[in-house]
Amino acid sequence: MENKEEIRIGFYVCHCGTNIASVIDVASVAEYVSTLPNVVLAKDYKYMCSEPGQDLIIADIKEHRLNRIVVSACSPLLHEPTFRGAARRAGLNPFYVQMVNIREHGSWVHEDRAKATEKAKALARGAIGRVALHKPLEKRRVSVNPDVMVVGAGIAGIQAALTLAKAGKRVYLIEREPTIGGHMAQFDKTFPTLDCAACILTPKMSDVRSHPNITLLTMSEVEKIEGFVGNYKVTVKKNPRYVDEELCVGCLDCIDQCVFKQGKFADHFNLGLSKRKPVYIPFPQATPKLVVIDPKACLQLMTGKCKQSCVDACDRGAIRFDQKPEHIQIEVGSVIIATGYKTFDPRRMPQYGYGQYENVFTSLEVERMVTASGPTGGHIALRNGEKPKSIGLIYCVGSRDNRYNKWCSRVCCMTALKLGHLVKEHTGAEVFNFYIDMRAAGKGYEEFYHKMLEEGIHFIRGKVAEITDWAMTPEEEGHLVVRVEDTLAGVVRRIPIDMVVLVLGLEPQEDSREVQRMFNISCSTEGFFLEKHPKLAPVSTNTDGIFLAGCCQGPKDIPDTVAQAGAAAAECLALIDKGYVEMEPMTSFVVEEECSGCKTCINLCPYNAITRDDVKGVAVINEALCKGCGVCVSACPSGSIKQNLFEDDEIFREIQEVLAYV
Amino acid sequence: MSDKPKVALYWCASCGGCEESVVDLAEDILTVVGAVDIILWPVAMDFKRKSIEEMADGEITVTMINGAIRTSEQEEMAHLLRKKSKIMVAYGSCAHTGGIPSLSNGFEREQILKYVYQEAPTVKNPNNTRPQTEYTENGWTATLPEFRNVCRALDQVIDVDYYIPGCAPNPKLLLDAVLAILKGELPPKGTVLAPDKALCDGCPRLPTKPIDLKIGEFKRPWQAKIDPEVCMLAQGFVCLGPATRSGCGERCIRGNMPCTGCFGPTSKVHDHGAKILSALASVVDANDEPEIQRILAGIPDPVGTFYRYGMAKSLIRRKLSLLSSK
Amino acid sequence: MSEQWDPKILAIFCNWCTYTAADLAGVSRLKYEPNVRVVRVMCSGRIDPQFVLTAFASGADGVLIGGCHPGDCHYVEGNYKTLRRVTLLKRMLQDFGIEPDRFRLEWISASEGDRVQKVVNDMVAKVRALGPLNLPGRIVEWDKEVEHMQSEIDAREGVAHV
Amino acid sequence: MYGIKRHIRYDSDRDNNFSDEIMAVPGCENLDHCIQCGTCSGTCPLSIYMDLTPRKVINLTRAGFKDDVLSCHTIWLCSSCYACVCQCPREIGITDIMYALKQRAMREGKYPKGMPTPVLARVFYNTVSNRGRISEIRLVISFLGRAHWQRLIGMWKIGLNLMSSKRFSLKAERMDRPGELQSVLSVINSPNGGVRK
Amino acid sequence: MKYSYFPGCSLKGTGKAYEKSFLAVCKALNIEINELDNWNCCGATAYMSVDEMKALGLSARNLALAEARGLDLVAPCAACYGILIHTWDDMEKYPQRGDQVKAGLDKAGLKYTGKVKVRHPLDVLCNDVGLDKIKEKVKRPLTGLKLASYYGCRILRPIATFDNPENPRSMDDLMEAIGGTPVEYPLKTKCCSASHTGTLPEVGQQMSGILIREMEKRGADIIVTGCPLCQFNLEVFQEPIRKRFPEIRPIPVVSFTQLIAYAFGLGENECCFKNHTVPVQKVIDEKVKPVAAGAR
Repeated sequence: MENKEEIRIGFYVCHCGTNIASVIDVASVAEYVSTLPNVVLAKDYKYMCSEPGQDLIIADIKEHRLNRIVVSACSPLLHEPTFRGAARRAGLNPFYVQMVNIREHGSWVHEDRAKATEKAKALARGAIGRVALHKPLEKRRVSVNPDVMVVGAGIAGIQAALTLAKAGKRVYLIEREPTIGGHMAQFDKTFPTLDCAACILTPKMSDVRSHPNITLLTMSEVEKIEGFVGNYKVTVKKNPRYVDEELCVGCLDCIDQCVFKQGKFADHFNLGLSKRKPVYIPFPQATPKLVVIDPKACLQLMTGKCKQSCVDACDRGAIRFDQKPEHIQIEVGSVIIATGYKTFDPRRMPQYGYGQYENVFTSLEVERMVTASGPTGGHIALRNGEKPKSIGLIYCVGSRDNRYNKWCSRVCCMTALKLGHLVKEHTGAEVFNFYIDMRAAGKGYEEFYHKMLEEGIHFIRGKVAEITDWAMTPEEEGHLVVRVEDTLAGVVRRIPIDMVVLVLGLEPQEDSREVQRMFNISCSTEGFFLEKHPKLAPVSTNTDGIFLAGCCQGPKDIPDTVAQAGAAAAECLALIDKGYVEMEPMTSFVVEEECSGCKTCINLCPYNAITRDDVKGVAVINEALCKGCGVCVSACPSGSIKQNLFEDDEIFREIQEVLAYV
Repeated sequence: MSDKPKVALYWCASCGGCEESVVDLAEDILTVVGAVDIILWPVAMDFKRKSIEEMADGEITVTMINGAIRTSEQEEMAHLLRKKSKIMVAYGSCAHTGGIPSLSNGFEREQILKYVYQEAPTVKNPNNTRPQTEYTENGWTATLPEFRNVCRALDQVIDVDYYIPGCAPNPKLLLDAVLAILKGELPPKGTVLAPDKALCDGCPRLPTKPIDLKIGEFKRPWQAKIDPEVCMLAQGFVCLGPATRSGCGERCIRGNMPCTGCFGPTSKVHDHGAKILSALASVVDANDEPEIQRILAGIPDPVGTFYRYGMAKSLIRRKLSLLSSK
Repeated sequence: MSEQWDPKILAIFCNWCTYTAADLAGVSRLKYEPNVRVVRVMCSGRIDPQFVLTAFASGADGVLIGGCHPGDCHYVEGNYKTLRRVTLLKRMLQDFGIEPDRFRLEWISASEGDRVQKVVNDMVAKVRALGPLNLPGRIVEWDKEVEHMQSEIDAREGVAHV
Repeated sequence: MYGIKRHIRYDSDRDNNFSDEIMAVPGCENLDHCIQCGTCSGTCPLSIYMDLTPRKVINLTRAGFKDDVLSCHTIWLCSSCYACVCQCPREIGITDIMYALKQRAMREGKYPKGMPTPVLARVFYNTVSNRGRISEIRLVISFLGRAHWQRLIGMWKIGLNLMSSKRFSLKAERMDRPGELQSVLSVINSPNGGVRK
Repeated sequence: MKYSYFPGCSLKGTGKAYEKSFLAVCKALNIEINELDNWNCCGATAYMSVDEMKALGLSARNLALAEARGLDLVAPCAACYGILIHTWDDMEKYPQRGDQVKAGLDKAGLKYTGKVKVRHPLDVLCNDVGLDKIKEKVKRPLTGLKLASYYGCRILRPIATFDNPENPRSMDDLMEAIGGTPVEYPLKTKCCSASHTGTLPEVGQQMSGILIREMEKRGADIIVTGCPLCQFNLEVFQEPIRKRFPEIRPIPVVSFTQLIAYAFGLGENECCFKNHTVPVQKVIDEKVKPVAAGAR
C-alpha cells in the first residue's frame, strides 16, 4: 500500500536557540539531508517546538503535500507529542513523524563540532530511511473502570478511600492486619495540637466500616495484579480469621471463655507490653470490631486438642476453625498504594542497649504506655513498676546515619517533643532531649518546640554516643548513664537517666521490594516507592493508574500524609471522570498467514496477551493486553509477528541507514 | 530436434543427493520427461560443453543447478548456463544457501587444502603434492579448475530466478515447479518455491509441544533416546523447525530426527541462524547469567548448528578472523 | 579509509532506562565520544539478534545494547530474554571471528547518566584499539575473485560467434 | 592581664588550603561529611582531657584554622583506639585525621610545648629506624631522660616491681639484620610528611 | 595446624609471659608456630604519628615476610595485630600508596600481594581449634574463678574480623571453656590508654583505674587480657592508680593464654605466674574450687 503512494519527506532541524546550533552545523545537516531520497525539503529553524516552528511544518505539509516529517531536535521523550500534534493539525497521521535526538544525544554531550555534525547527519539519515516505511497508526481509547483499589488501611489509605467513596466511587480497601488504622491507631496524641489520635481517627475508621461504597478486606494481601491503566485484574488473598465476619458481633464472650484464663502471648499492637489470649481483638476500637484467632497460639489450631470453650461461648456460632485462605478476584481501573512504613530495629545499635538494659524503651512503646487505654492504663513506669525520675529521649535512632539509614525520618523531632511533653505531664520527671538538629519545620511546629523549652524540658544538642549501666560517680549508681557531647556547650557529659526512650526512624516495609515488583513501579535504593516526578507528579508512579499515598513513598507526618492521600484520590477521580485512556499504538500483532503456530511466543509475554487459536493453529495477540515491549517479535522464529512503529523492516532500515553514513 | 521446452540439470559442489531427488520423482519422472527435452544432465547422460556454448542465448527454458560454487569451473558453467537459459533455478540447499559445503567458510582455503592433501588420517602424500591449476609435461598442458577462497551460493555468482530448497529437495516441489513453469504460472522472480510457513505448521508432534515451554537442558540426538511421539524441543533436542521453511514433508521428524534447517528461513527472516538463536535462547529456563550459560553450553557449536546449510548466505558469511590476517 | 578511521558503534537502547539515561547524560552535559549512533526500542527485549548481525554487516565496528537492570524492566522481564539471547549470541559472534569487545550488553538505569558516559567512552576506546571491522569492505575483497568470469565468457563467446 | 585572651577568629587566621591538604591524606577524605553531631567526642574515652573536643578539631580543620588544631592537645591525647571511627554516623576516619594532624604538627614543629607524647614519638621513631625493634623499658627511660628526668625517680618503685617479677630488662632488642629494613624504608619517601630536619 | 608468628617487641620484653604461655598452649594443641625470621617492629601508633608512609613500609615488610611462607600470620599483641591489619587494609584501599610501599619492599627482594591473613590468637583458638578441643584438654578447670575478660581497643577496631566489636564473646567463651566464670561489664573494649601511661601518667592511670574499679565492682577476681600493653598497664601501675581510686584492691592481671596453660595443667615455666607484680597463684588457690577426684 504505502509503497504505491509517493513518499514526500519534510526534514526540519532545530537550533534550539544556541543549544544545538552552537555545537552542530545545522545548516549543513539540512543541506546533506536534502540530498537523500524522498526528501522534498530540508529546513533549519531557531525553535522548532515554538508555535511558529510548528506552523512552519503545518504550512509545508499543506503546500508541499508532505506525507512524512522528520524533526531533528531534542529528545523524542520531550517533544515527540508536540510534533505529532502538529502533524495531526495538518491532517497528517501523527505516526508519520519521526524525531532525531541531536541535543541530549548530540550537542549537549559532544564538543567536537565536526564530529557532532557528522553524527547528526548519520542519525538524520537513519530517520529518513525509517520514516519512509512508517504506517498510519491510531491511538486506541480504552474505557476506565471507575472502581479503585486502595492497598493499606492506615490513615493514608483510610483518607484516600473515604475521599473516593464520598465522590461516589466504589473502593476496595485492602488491609493485611485484622484491623484498619495502621500506626496512627497506636498513637496517643498527635503533634503539634495534642488532640488525641483516637478521637480523630476512630470516627474515620467507623466511616470506612459503614460507607456503602467501601468494600473492606482485612487480613488480606494483594497476590497478583495484571492488566493496565483503567483495567486492572487483581487477585487478593484473604487469610483466615477463624471467625465468621458476618456472624461475629464483637461481643468478646469467646475471649472471656477461652481456655487460657489470662493473656499469655505478646500483644503486637502493644508491642509486647501486654499479653493477650489466642482469641483476641487487637484493641477496643478495632475496625472491623471482630475477634481474631492467632493460629500460632490457639490450641485447637495447633494441636487439634482443645475443649473449644470459645465455640460454646459464641451463641452465634461465629468461630470457624475450618476457615481456609480465600482468593478474591476484583477488577479496578486504578490503584492507590498506601502500605506505610516500619520502624527501625534498635537492636541494630547495641551501643544504645535496647534489649540489654530493661529500661531502654522505644518511642512506640512509650506511645502505648501514655495512652489511657494502653497496656499500662496511661502510666509511665519502669519495668519494675516504679515511676522514672529522669527520662531521656534520644533522637535520630537509625536515621541520618550512613551505617543504618542515611535519610532524616522527618517526624522524629516532633514525635520526641510530643512524647517529652506527655511523659513530663504524666510523671513530672526531668526530661532530657538529645537531638542532632531540631527540625520543627511545619505549621505550628516551631512554636511547639518553644513551648517545650518553656516547660523546662532540657535540650542537649548531641548524638548520644552510648548508654551504659556503669557508674563513674555515686549519683550515677543504679541508673542508666547517657554519655554525650553537649555540642553547644562544647563539653562531654555523663547524665544519669532512669528511662531512656529511643525515638525510632522510619523505614520502608520489609516487603516493599516485592510490592514494587508486583505493581511494576519503581523503588528508590532505600526501598521507598518512587514518584513519577518529585515536584510535578508527586503521587503518580511510572505505571499509569497506580498512585502513592503516605509513608510508603517516604517518611512524612500525618498532615502531609492526609494531604497526599487526598491528592492520590484526586488523581484517580481525574482518570475516572475522563472515562477513557489512550493507549500507545505500539502493540504487536501476528500475521496469521505466516504464523506456523509454533507456540514460541506465547509464554514469553509478561502480560499473557498471547494465546493460541487452536482452530486456525496460529498465535493471537490481545491488543488490549499488549503493552508493546516487542519481546515476542524478536523471538518469533519465522518473523511472523510485527510491532507497530517498530517493525523489523523499519528497524533494519534505520540501522542500515544510520551506519551507511560514513 | 523437438520443440519441447529444453531443460538443463547441472551439478556443482554437491553430494549428488539432489540428482537422487530427481530420480525420486519415480513414475512422475515420465510426466516430466514427456513434457520436456532434458538437454543436459551430467549425472545421467554424456554432454559436451561446446554444444552448450553453441546454443543461442536463452535457448534453454529452464536450468536447475544444484551444489554450491567453489571452483572456477563451477563458476564458469554457472555463467554459461545463465547466459543460455530463460529461467535459472537454484536447486537444493547448496545452490540456495551454500549448504553443507559452505560450512567450509569457517576455514581458510589453505587450511582446507592442507588437511585434505596432507593431514587427513587417510592421506599418504609423502612429497606433499597439491593440485595445480596448470601442469605442463612434454609439451602437453593439463589445466585444473581453481579452488576459490570462499564457498558461495548460486546467486552470489549469477542471477537466479527461483529457488527450490532442501537437502535434498522434496521431489514434489520439483514436479510442482516444472509444471508451474510449463504452464507459465510463475510467481515473482526470486521466490522460493516452497510454502512460506515454518515447519511446525505441519509437524505431527506440534500438539505435544507445551505452550509454556521452558528449556532447562539442551540435548543432542546421540545423548538420549528420542521419544518418537513428543515435540523435539519439549524433549530438549535442538530442532530448527520453528524457524525453517516447510515443504519437506517433515521427513526428519517422521524419521525421529530433529529438523536441522535445510530448507532455510522463511521469507521474512534475514538471517536464519540469528533468528533460531533468538527463539531458542528466549525459552531458556533461567534468569541468572551462570545458569543461563550452563544451559546454553548444551549448544556447543552455534554456528555449525544454526547455519548448517546456510553459512554462505548468513549476514556475516564467513569466519572473519581468517581475513583480519590478510 | 583506515587513514583517519574512527570506530562506528551502533547502540540499541531501551526507551525506559538506558535511552532515558542517555538523555540524562545530555541534560547533565556529560561529554562522551561521538562515535555512538543510538537506535531506540521500547524494551531491550525487542532486540533481535538479527539487528546485531545487520549492524555488523552494515559496517558497524561495534554494537552496544542497553537495558534496565535485571528485575527493573519496565515490561517486567524483557531484559532477562535479552540476557539469554546475548549470552548465546556473544559466543556465536566469537565463532564468527568477531572479537568479544565489539559486542557489549550493559544494564543502565534511568538515573545512571554517568554510566552512559563511562560505558560509551570505554567501549569506543576498546574498539578503537581493535581497529576497523569493515565487514562490507571485506565482502567486496572476497568477491574480487569472482568478478572476471562473466567478462571472460562474453569474450570467449564473442570469438566463437565471429 | 588577668590572663584574658581574645577568642575571636578573623578570616586572616584561616589557611584556605588546610582542609584540602588534610583531606588529601588517605583515610581523611570524609572530613567534610561531618554534621557536628558530637558522637566522636561522646565516644572518645579521652575527650574528657582534651582542650578541644574531637568534633571541634574536625570543624576547625574544615574551617582552616590550622594553628588552633596543630597546637592543640587533643590530637596528642588520641590513643587511636578507633572507638569514634566505629561510631561516626558519617563514616569519617577521625583517627586517621588525628594522625594526619600529628604528622603535620611534627613536620611544622607546631605541637604544644611540654607535650611529652610527640617527644616519645620521635624517640620511638629513631630507635625503630635504626635498630628495627624497641625495648620498652629502655625506650621509657631514654624518653623520660629527655622529657622529664625528675619523673624517673618517681618510678623507682615500679622498676623494682618489674625486677622482682623478672620483667625488667635493659637488653637492647634489635633485628639480626637491620639493614634489610633500612633498605626498605630508604625508598619510601612519604607524601604525608617525614621527620622535620 | 601451622602459622607464621609475629611476636612484636613487647612479647620479647615485658610481655614474655604472654609469649611463653601462648607458645606452650599452641604446643599442647599441637599447633605449629614458626616465628618470622628477622622481623621488625610493627611501627605502632607512635611511628605512625611521625611518618605514616614509612610506618606502612615497616609493617608491610612483616606481612611480606609472612607471605613468603604462605601461612596465616598470628600476632598476639593487640597493637601489632591492629597495625598489621590496618596496613593490609590500607594497601587494599589505596593502591597508589601501596605501590610506593611495594617498591620499597621490592628493593629488599620482598613481594607483597596482600594475600596473607593476619590472625589474633583468640581467633585461632576459638575458630580454628574450637572450644570443644580446648575443653578436652582441660585438666585443671578454673571452676569458681570470676574473671573479667578485657579485649581493649585494637583487637576488634576498626576492623573486626572474628568477633562482634560492640559486644565481643570470644575471650569469655574461651574462659568458660576452661571452667572460669566471666563477669559481664560494659567496658570490655574501652581503651586503657596504655600509650599514655608512660607519657601522661595522670591520664593513663585514670583510664586504667576506671576499668579496674568497674571490673572489681562486677566481682572479678582476676583480669584477663589479649594484649601485652593492656596487661602491663593494668597491672604494673596499680599502686599509683590506687592513690586515685582507694577502693581498688590489688587484682592480678594475666594474659588469657596463661590461664589456658594453667587449665591444661602446664607448669610454672609455661604459666609464668611468677612474672607478675600482683600474685596470681594465690588468687587461683583461693577462688578455684578443687574438682572432686575423678571428675576429669
